[in-house]
Amino acid sequence: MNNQPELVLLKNRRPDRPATIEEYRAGGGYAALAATLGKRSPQEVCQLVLDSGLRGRGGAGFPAGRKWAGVKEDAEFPRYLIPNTDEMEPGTFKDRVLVNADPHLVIEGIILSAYAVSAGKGIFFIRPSYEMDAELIERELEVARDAGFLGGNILGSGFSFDLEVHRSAGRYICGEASAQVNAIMGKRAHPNKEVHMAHQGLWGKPTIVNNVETLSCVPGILRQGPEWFKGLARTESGAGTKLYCVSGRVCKPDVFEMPIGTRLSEILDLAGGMCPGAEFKAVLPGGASTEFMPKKFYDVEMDFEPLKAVGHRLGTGAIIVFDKNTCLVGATLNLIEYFARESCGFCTPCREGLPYIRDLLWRIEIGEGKEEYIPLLREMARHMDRSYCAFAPGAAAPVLGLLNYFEEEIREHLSQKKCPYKGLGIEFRDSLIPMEKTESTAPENS
Amino acid sequence: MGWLAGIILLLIKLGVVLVVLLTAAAYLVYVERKLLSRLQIRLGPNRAGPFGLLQPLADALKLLTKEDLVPEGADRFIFLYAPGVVAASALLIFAVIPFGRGWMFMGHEIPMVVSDLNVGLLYVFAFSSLGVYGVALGGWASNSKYSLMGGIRGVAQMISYELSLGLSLVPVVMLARSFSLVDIVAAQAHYPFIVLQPVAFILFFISAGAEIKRIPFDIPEAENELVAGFHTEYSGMRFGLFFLGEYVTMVVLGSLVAVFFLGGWRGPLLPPLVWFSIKVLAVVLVLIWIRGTLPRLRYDQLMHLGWKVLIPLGLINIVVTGGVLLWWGS
Amino acid sequence: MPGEKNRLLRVTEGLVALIQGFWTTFIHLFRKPITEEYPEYKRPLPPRSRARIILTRDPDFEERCVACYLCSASCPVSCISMQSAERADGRRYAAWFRINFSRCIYCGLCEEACPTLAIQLTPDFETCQYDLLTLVAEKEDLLVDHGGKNQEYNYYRYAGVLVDGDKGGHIQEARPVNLKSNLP
Amino acid sequence: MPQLIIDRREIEVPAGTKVIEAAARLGIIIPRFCYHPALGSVGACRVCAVKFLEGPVKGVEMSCMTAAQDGMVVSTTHPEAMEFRRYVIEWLMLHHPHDCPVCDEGGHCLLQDETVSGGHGLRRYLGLKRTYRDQYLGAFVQHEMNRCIHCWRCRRFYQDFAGYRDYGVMQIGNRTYFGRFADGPLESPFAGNLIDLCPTGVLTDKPARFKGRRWDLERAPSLCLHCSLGCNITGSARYREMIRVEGRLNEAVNGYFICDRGRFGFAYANHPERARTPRLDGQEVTWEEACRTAAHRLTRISREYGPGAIAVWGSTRSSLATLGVLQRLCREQGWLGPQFFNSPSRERKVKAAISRLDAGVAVSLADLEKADFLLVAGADPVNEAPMLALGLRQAWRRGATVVVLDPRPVHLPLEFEHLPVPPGGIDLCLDLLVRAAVSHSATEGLLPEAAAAFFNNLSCEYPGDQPLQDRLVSLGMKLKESKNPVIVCGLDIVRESTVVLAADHSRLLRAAKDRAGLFYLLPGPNAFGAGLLSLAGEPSSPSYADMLAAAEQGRIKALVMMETDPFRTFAGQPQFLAALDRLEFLLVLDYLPTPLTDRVQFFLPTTTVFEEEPSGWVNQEGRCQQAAPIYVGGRPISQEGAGSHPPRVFLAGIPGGEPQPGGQTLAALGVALKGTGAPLYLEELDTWLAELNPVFAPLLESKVTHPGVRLLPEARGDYAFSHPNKATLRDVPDDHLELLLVDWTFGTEELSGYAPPTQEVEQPPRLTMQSRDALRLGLGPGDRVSLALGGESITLDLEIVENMASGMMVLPRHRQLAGQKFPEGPILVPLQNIHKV
Repeated sequence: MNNQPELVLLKNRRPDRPATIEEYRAGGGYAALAATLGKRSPQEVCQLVLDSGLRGRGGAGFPAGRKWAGVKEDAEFPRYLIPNTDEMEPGTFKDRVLVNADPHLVIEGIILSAYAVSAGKGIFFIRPSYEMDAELIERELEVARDAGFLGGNILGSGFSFDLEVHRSAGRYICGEASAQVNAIMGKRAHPNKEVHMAHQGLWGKPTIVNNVETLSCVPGILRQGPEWFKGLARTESGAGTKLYCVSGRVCKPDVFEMPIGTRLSEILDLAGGMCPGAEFKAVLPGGASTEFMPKKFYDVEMDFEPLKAVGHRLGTGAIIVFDKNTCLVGATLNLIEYFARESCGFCTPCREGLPYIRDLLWRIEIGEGKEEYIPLLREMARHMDRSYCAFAPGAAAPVLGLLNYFEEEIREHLSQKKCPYKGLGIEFRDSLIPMEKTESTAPENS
Repeated sequence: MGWLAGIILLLIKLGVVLVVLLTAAAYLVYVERKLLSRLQIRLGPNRAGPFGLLQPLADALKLLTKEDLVPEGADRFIFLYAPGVVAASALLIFAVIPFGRGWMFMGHEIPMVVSDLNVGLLYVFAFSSLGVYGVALGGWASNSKYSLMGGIRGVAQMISYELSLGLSLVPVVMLARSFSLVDIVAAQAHYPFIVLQPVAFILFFISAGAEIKRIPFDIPEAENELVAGFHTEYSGMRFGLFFLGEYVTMVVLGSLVAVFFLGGWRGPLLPPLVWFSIKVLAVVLVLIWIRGTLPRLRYDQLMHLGWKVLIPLGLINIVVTGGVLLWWGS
Repeated sequence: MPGEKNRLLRVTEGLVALIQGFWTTFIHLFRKPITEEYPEYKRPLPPRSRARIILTRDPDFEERCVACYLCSASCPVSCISMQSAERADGRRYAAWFRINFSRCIYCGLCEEACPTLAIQLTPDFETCQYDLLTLVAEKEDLLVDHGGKNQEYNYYRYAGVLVDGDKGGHIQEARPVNLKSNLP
Repeated sequence: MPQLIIDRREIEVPAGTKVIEAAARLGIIIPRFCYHPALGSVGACRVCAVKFLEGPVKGVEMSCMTAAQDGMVVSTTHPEAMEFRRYVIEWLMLHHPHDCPVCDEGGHCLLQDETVSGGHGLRRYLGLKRTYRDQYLGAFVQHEMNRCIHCWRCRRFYQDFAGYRDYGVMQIGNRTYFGRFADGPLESPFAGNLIDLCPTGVLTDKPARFKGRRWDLERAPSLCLHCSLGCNITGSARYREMIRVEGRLNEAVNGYFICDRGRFGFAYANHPERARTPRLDGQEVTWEEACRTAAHRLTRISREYGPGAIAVWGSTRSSLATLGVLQRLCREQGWLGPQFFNSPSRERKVKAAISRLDAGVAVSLADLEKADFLLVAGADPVNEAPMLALGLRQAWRRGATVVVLDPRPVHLPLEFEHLPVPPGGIDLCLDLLVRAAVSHSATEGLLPEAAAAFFNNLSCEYPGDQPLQDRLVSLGMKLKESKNPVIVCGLDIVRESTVVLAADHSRLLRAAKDRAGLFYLLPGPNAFGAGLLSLAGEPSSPSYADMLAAAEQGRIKALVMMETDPFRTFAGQPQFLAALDRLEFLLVLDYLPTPLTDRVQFFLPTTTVFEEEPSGWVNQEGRCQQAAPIYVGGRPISQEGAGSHPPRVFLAGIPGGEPQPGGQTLAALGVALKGTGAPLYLEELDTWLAELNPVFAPLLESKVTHPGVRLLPEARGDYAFSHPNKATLRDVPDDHLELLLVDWTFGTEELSGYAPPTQEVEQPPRLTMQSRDALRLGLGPGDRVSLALGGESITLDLEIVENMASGMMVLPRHRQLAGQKFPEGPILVPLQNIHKV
């Protein structure tokens, strides 16, 4: 296209290898660092980021500046910054691409953010499957340290910050900020809503947990100003660019950096459109923990606010595309299977309710569904909202999407007593409690 | 020596009457149970002796050998003597009832009545009223709420019905012009008073039924409300005395009906004693039939019947009888 | 006056009813009594009649009673007492079990309360004794060698507690969770 | 103070109170599984959902996670909340087994209650039930993991509240498992509380397994007698047999929890060898005859040899009534005694401690949990009074510093500073620590005169150990910063001077900081009561040993022994056995099957705290509490029974004699002795006690109600200090080791020694010494050593540790060593008496 949008995050992306520090610096990298450390006060940095309207890219979309402002000036030291790269949301792979494309952009963003909250220590929390990326980051951290961007008294500014890589033990829930902090502390990775991270996070000290994509936006903001950043967006409410991961039945699945607010149709076009012979049916707009969007939302602006306005969430911006030949009940069952397995087991609705939903979906899928399962599913999914953290509501989102837009498809399963599509196509692992067909069982007193 | 012979004669008569009456009462229980069971398509007592004929004996033995319980807090003296009052008053009424034609023996006419009082009818009333004391005192002395309520009900019922009982007999006295029961029987030489006084007969029959507290008037001992009413707390032979009293009263009632309305011992062909027995038995059987048929009245229905129906009816009957007598007599 | 007419009607009706009543009882006199004379003729009782209590066994010939105390708790006259104990294989059973039949009112609440169908009432009602103490029945008096009204039911196949063998062997149970596995 | 409306009723609660707690104050019990007042809220079970209609929070929220705020309008019965709660119950019941009939929790199961009240009857879920394999968790706790509803209470108590790590969580999702990493007994001596906490039948009481349903048990509030803390318990009995003990809430003493010794040590009351009937010359006799004969014989001896020829022994495990009647009987009859303590030094230490406790310094266990600096002198909490360790941990969790001055290898479930100094060095350490802490007040002249004089007399160096001295001074600096320090002083192994010093130092700290507490550990559950009586009983009674000496000389002809077992607790056993032969009359009253009960000719049984008659007990902080009777005593049905079932008889009386509490028996004896008169001893006992010692006066004014009445004098305003004799470090000669006799959690305490469950977990006695001493003796780990003591020798396993004072050996007063004769006072063992076997 003619008006090829400005690339901010993937500017230095190369097909063969990650950008080196030299390449990064050649493109103006670390300039923001030099211009900020010791020259601007942390409060100013905070304010700039707040002004830029940067919102968290990890899924919840909380304004980064507001989060940082939660750490009060007189808060305790040391303070911690945790760049969250525990990317386990199905369909999301943007952080990996980002880290692999331009590790120093990420590092600079982290240092600048740490400066904004006066954190002395950063812990790069990375998914265990990203072992190569962890090694890459560790390598590049050494490079950055040698260049004087990390460690004590960075660039003579008097600001000290060091960053180390922590490999997760590999649970989806570790992506949740408070669970992540617990995990780092060696506790069970349970979310903790009792305390506020900005006051009592890691080891009881103020802690900021941000997605790496969010943090990677910071150098740009500081270098070119919040107005520029705001201007990147295609919508009024949005700011900056967004990494959209497109997967599913499209010709060219990939991560695309587009201005936030780019229309879904446009993104799908970038991904080469639907596969030959496939016809668009639905899309998950922001990873597995968002609702299905049917065809009528084909042209929606992919930004936090416009999606919210139509009852959807941007999530991580991971677009998963389903075509006419995919059984959405089966697809949802696949997702629920994953979520039920990954539940931390802390609160009841999530621990017991998700397997229940999975059981109902499974029965519908294999043709044993009953009419009363539909209201039961709806109730059950609705009650997931009252679980301890956002995990269960997220897990229930595709179910709600399925019920809201594709109830007909469920009814087809019920009336045909089998899956009208190819069938399951997914493999069931028996670490979860296996399910049994109804014939041999009668309800009994419990 | 006449007085001595009189006393001996009296004692013999007393003895015979007592034995006959008590045996009759005991077997009346048997007859009642047997008849009732047949009315209800059951068999009735059939285990003690042939046809269960020894049942009254077994009952008596049982009652005699049972423990005599006195409830805690009971008024002991009254409690122990109340059943006696009931039984004795019932037995004593029979003293004035003529049960046969006078019998000539060694030149003396021996009247077939224990004692021919010229105020016999008043005597009957007096003793039937005394029976109330047994019920009232027994109920009160038991120190039990059921007994007390039974006693109170009994008193109220018996006093109420005594009025209509009395009123129903006034025409009889007017006809016989005597209070003596012997004279009353004598007055029925030609036709029994039932023919002249059907209303009085019905009044008397109903009132007497209420007086002896039998179904449908057994409100003082209504089982399903008061367990056993005034004799709830009694056991053994003391209970037996209450029981005896009731059945003796039944015989007495039969006799009174016979005397007042059915011409007493009079009757063709058969000896007077037999006639008398037949009449008494007939009344008693009707009483049993009633018991087997009718349900118990409610307390207010009972009072309603006594005060609003029977007493006015009795008064009217007296006035009518009086009027007729005046007109007829003149 | 209609009122008067009504009253007359009522009196007549009453009289007729009275006569009908007396007539009914009177003709009953001549009907054959329906009484069944008990010791000579023993009437067969329906299987759900409530009389003497038994303790039944499950199809594996084990005692069904697990001594859960529910029958004694439900007994309105407190005539059931027992002591539970543990067998070597972990199965719960009654070390002793006693029903005082001199107190029992045969209400059947124990049978209703029994979760294992162990305690059951039978139609056998001829249990009179002259000595009250002989009416106190012990487990050995109560235990029978059949399943009573339901021969098939076996509580321990549903219980979900280990008796012998591995967990997860009961009806509608999954294999035990593998604690040491970290597989997804 | 937020004000809110719950179910149309208004309530004002302190800020920070959760809504579930606010509702509880109104008597509205919102369903809960994970929430527990002692463990706080975590919001895991989601069953406490309520509807917030108005105010800062709206919609269905968890009442345990939401703090009460002004203007809240809460409905606990809103259909939306109820519906959600119904779903939660259904979820929790998805995998719950079908085993209520064989589950011990059935009948007092929270899950059962909530399931029934929530109306959940049928299981709709068609999937399979999840199962887990169970674990062996030791003699106390039965594990049945299938029943788990994942409320996290057990883990939160075991790891967070009690501080032990061997029980926890594994796996995630709906495979989450609570247990140990491998089969094995739970290490914590507080593990029994898991039984009380578990809302369903996962963790149940193993000794009480299948013994009876809650509704069949006779239950009453009682007290734990297994140490001096006086923890509150609820006892359950059935068929005249104690079945189980649970913790009972007393905010001032033990909170919700109790230790395993208290929970499982009750079985002494069921001991099959307990004598139940009065026995005279080996024959069972009636109570009247027994009393008459005893009185007759005592009168004769009194007439022949004078009343002083009758000596009376008591103990610290009798109720206040028994102790009081014993004292009164002695007073009135002119008998010698009673002596409640088995050694003179112990008596002196208890008296010293009691006379120094006043309302100003004495702290309860609950107060102790709020302290910010805890100085533990000569106490080993886990072994002597386990609940104290739990109290210390709570203080530590709130940020308190804990310093332990003790020669023993002390282990606590918390991070603490252990300074292993010999008993003689504890005084010096206390001096140095407190000196460092208050020196600024002293130099600035802020201390009252008496305190300053006391301060000036304190030692200022620890001879020969400069590092220790520096450490003490630096800890003293921490003590200086503290606002609410408490000194905990054990009475067992310390010198008498330490008991006095602990009190004086707490007063000095109080003078310097306005607030300071003092917490003693006393020997025996009613040591405080016995001490109060001893203090009032002037002239003080001769010691056991003195009385025995008098018996040997023929001056004492009769001995009355009230609930005391010299074989178990008294050092001078040979002396005792020798004196026995010289006595003309020996009367033993006891509820334990002690070795004496078989030997004596005249025996009267008494009752345990669980049987008959409410009884008063005074714990170590002077709190008099009452134990209600749980069941009427007598021989348990299980012991009466012939064959497989209890006997089939009609009996009016109770088999096993008419059990009679000791105090009552003594009162009856008193009446028999006087010949006439009513048994006024018990009726007027409180008045008499109050005349004897005015500290008892509160007993007169009010009934002893929850949480107990404190028998303490008013705080003295003038800080009376004792005259400190310069504390000196009394060293053990180089060629000797000092043998310390100590208590263990299990195995040394008298009552629990008769209980099979606690017997099962007790470890065999072993000798513990420091590695340097072991090296000196050429001993290594795993060796067995023989220890020669007073001509006899015992063979023991050796344990070598680092964290204890050198020059010491530690040996438990184990019941398995009960026949062993240990001399009185500090025992010095020459090195040549210790051999490797």
